[in-house]
Amino acid sequence: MSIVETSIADRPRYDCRDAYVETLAELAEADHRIVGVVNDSVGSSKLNSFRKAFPDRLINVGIAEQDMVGVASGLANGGRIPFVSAASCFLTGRALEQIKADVAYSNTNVKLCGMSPGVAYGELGPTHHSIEDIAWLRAISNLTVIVPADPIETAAALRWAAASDGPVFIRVSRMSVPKVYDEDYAFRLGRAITVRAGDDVTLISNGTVLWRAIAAAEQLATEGISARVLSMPTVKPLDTSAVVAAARETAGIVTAEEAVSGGGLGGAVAETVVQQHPARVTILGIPEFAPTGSAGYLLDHFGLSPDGIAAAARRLVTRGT
Amino acid sequence: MSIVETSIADRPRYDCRDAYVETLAELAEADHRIVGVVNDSVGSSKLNSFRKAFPDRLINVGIAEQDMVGVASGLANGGRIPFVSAASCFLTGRALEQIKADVAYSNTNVKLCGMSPGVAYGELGPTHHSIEDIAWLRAISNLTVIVPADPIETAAALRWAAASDGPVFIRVSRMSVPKVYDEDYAFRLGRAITVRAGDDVTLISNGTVLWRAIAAAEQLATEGISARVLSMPTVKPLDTSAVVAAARETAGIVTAEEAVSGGGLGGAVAETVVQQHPARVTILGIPEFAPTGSAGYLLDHFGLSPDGIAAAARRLVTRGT
Amino acid sequence: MTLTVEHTTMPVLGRLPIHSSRAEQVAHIAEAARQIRIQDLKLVHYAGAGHIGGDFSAIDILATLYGAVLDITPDSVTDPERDRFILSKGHVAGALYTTLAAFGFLPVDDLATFLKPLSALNGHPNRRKVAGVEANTGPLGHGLPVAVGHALSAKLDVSLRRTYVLVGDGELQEGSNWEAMMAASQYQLDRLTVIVDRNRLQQGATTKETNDLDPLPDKAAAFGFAVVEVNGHDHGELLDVLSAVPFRPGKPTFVIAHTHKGHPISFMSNNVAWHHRVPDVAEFQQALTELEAVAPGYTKELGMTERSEGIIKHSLPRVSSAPGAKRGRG
Amino acid sequence: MTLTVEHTTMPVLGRLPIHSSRAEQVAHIAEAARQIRIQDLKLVHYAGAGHIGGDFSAIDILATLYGAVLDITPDSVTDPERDRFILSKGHVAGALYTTLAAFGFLPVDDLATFLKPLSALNGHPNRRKVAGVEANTGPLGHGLPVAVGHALSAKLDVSLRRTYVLVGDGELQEGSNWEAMMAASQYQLDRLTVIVDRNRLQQGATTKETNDLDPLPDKAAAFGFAVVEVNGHDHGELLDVLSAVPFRPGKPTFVIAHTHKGHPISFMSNNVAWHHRVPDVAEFQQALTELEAVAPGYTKELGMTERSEGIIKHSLPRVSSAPGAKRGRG
Ligand SMILES: Cc1ncc(C[n+]2csc(CCOP(=O)(O)OP(=O)(O)O)c2C)c(N)n1
Ligand SMILES: Cc1ncc(C[n+]2csc(CCOP(=O)(O)OP(=O)(O)O)c2C)c(N)n1
Ligand SMILES: [Mg+2]
Ligand SMILES: [Mg+2]
Repeated sequence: MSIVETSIADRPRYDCRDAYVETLAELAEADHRIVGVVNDSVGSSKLNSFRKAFPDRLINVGIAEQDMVGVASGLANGGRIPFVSAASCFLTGRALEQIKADVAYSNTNVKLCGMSPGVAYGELGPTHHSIEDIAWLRAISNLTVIVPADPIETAAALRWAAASDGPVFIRVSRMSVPKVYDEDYAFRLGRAITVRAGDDVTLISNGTVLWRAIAAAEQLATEGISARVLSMPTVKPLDTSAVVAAARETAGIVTAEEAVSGGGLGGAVAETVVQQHPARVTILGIPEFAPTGSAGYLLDHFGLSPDGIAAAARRLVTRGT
Repeated sequence: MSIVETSIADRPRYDCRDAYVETLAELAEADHRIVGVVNDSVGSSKLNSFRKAFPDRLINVGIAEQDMVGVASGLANGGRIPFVSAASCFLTGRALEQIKADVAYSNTNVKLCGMSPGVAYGELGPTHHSIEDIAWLRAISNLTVIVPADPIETAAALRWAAASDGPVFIRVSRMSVPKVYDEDYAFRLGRAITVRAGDDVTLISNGTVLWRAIAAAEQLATEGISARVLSMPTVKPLDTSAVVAAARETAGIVTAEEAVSGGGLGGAVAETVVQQHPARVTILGIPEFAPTGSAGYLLDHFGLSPDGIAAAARRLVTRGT
Repeated sequence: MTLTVEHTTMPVLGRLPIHSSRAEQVAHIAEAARQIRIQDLKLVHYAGAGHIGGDFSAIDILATLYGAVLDITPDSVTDPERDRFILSKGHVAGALYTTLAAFGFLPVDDLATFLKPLSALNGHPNRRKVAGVEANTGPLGHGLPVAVGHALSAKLDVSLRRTYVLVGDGELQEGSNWEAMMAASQYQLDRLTVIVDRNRLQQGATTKETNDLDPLPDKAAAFGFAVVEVNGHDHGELLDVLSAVPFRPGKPTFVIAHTHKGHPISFMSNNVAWHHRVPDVAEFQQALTELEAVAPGYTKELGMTERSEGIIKHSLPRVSSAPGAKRGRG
Repeated sequence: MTLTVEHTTMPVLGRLPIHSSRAEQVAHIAEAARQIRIQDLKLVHYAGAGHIGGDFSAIDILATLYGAVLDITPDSVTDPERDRFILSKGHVAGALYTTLAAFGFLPVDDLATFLKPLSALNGHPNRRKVAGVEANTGPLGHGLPVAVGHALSAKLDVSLRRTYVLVGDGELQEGSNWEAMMAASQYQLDRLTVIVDRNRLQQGATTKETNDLDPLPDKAAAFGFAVVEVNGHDHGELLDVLSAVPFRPGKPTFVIAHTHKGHPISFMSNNVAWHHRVPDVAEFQQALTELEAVAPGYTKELGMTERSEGIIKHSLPRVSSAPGAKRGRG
């Protein structure tokens, strides 16, 4: 399923927001129920073309995230399928209780699209970094949490979300990424994808960090370390059997995500491992409010680079021998 | 340090809010900088006597949690030490971005007191249950998270918070609990307390569930299983050495908390264990939006009873042999 | 004290035929409100929990809506074209359940499960469990944004279905409401009606002592609403106003319903202690006696002092067409 | 293009002596504003990022506050009795840093680190890293509640220290502001001044198209504020109004400062594209030329059409005592 012939780091890069808006337009074309809901975030969500195509169906409530999510819930009550599209930091931080009560607990058919998540906003600083979103949303019942890794997976996850009934959160990356999947990729909820087979150690990742994990595996391969790379687009529900298999079959697991290093994907993997098959896991993430720096700088700074991930994997393998 | 002579379940029970308001009054008496900040929650925080004693120093912003936390941050800027006192569900859910930006990231000297947390509001339902608060706050940098287990620890944690400079969140329980500690208990940040020694299995707990874990250990003792009980009032920063010692020295760990069963204390323990000393952990908590029922009913329903905890521990011990 | 089916004694009142006169409608609503109060009193007393003050302040509004205004019946609870009512002050779930039972949406016997383990009748309404509930409320300040969303969906559908939302006055301290009001005005949602249960009390004190809402009509008008004030215990006034919206084409409506918490019980009325106090046996008996003595059709006279200072006058057109019938439904 | 110390050319202007005439003060502020704009233009151009539209809309306000109104100096940034200024529209951090540098709070050379790895000068202000910053802002709708908290602390201390907060107009769509305004009025915080940068644009469009704020004076008045409108690019008007608060004893003040985003650059002014666009070399040169040509003391005439419809008139007392000096400080 995955393309691993050339080094992933050398492939062209894409802003997943482009796939987002293309797919949303395509879905909206096919299903009149689909509407967008934004908080003055038309430009930052790249929705100008959508607005042009569907002027009535892009609802801009202004800079008002609580209202945005409440309005989406009401639109769903009226039979619409709202795709809420706002910077992930504000969508999740400012409207968390609305997400809990009006979306998850009310079980409304709302799709929450967290734009420019993680440290995509780089120099704009921790107020604009959305590294807590996964941990925050994972704690809420009845909410699916998806972190796509490339434009293909972003599109596929959106299509799946539009077709499924119920609350979904999808991160839509701004940091450009290479394609990880073939065009025929089919999103399956709660399923890990083995993007690279391997038996020495396992790298579990998603979002903008997945390709870095693949690049780390390429690097490890040159040293004779065979790293399995699991893409884990669905953080909730987690593919626990893939995690358990990794714990059982390899020397340990490195999780790597553009998120706080506790409570997110790493936390979900740790909770699975300790309960089902204790094994060594290294959790890579962003452990503190980030200093000033571009998104790329910050990922490297916190060891979320191919080198950083490879180093963590190497330590696990060395310890195992 | 702990009293373990008579069965803990038979001891008199206390509402920790009483210790809260007594201690707050005592602290306010000694330090004019201390003020209360509430969201129409004078009665539910039991602060009527405080308001009588310090009428100007109880600031009621009305039903407006975002403003409440922002105001607290501004009061701290003006040299005050605000103790924000509101139902934990609304304090954390509604004002999460204010907690992140105005308190944690701004590093203001604000003490956030999450009243009636967990499922204390019982039949009032999931909107009023605050089972996500620990997971939500643990994801935020520069924020200390404390979950006291009894009135003595509540008072001690409050005194510590008043004396320390920086952002602190303290859960203040409404569900009545027996005293777990002696009156001379001294709170130490980030330190687990071995409330019961044992080598077969470890129970890690805090808040209203700690005494249930102790009762579970009493029950296990009658079966010849020696359970270590670690009280873990500080969820963040976690006492990782106590956790590692437990992982190393006993057959496994059961975590039990009045919170969602992922991302909270259990999550923190799991993340520590997988990274430092892989071992088996069973995480007990509340895995979904709770059905209708009283607080006590719900804890039992979700296996957070002495029986439920003992059963989980027994399974770990049996598996180990 | 335990709540049992013996305590669910309320008759199912249903709706009057559509051609009934206004006087008949008003009398019917009044009797429904009285029965709902009696039943709700029993729920709270025997279950040992609830928010009776806010229940009683809102029941005349709920009875008017379900009794004669909303285009919704037990058979149309899933009809996409039904009117929507959202109870934003979700802590008066008991009043909502009882009202739903009075009008046939919920079996009266089910009320006996109120707050019991695993019951559908939680302390705050749950749309996944109770037919007729449109949103899971409880945290204040959620219903109005949801109502705006629904009204927007109706507008997108070019539908005449209406949206009503009941908010507490203390609840209006939540900023989320003002976000929603700004958007409602921007989108000219004139089939949206916000009803404020203006009992001037919140959980711990008066709204004035806590965070004064006044001048509330000015606030709502400045946020783009057509503002109307009514006596929230006068079924005739409520019926006329709630069926006649919108008053200004292109503008959402803001109905300030002046009420008393705990109305009309002598010792509860306008007494903040009754926000969530539970009547003991003597109080229960006394309240029951008072409710049974109330003639159908009673209203509470609210002095002008209890109304806002800067009243915005609106002509309140009498409803000539049958209440509840949507004129011109397309 | 990389930002280096060569691009940090601004002179440190500091404050005029306290006995300076109003005319001298106004001229000083005008020149400061011009220098701040030139420096800020360089920051944004060479760093390749920033919010120049909102910067330029706010700089006259910032220059007036730091140049002549606020009782705060580089030596008193930790003095508990200092006035507080909170930049709620934190995306114009570049304007704030430059202003702080102009008045000696921040070494001018430090501006060269703007947005660079590990710099204290983040894209949004950080009080832990930059002396003179009172709150970490960036998410809109945070500064006003924080300002209310500070004003409350001053009131508790029976101190005359003042609190000023600058909010964007689009920002006022956030409900948290209205929560805070209600509380400010309830607590009669008359030493709190909210300044709205009323440029009628937000990120993607006009405020009117997005979620109209008007009638803004009515909204603020209904929320209990004394409302004043000024030309937000007229240093004299700003100085008079901002030094003269409160206008109504017991009421917080709401200053609607009518501005243009990108003012006074011909191709940026009132153009939403410049919310966070970065001037290319030609644009940079052109803007620089325009700024260098501007005589100190320029103001932008705003037509009355750009003001709100229902202007609330206030007599604007001339400041007779030295601006910035707190009269009667206890
Ligand atoms: C967000 C939030 N904060 C606090 C509460 C707690 N609370 C429940 S009812 C209530 C008072 C509500 O007053 P009002 O809106 O006037 O309703 P009333 O009962 O007077 O009709 C409060 C503060 C809540 N439910 N939600
Ligand atoms: C809570 C929140 N939502 C969205 C944003 C993104 N954002 C940054 S600036 C801006 C527009 C602000 O408009 P306005 O307040 O009018 O400021 P101006 O730049 O016009 O002075 C937006 C939406 C934000 N910073 N915070
Ligand atoms: Mg009320
Ligand atoms: Mg603006």
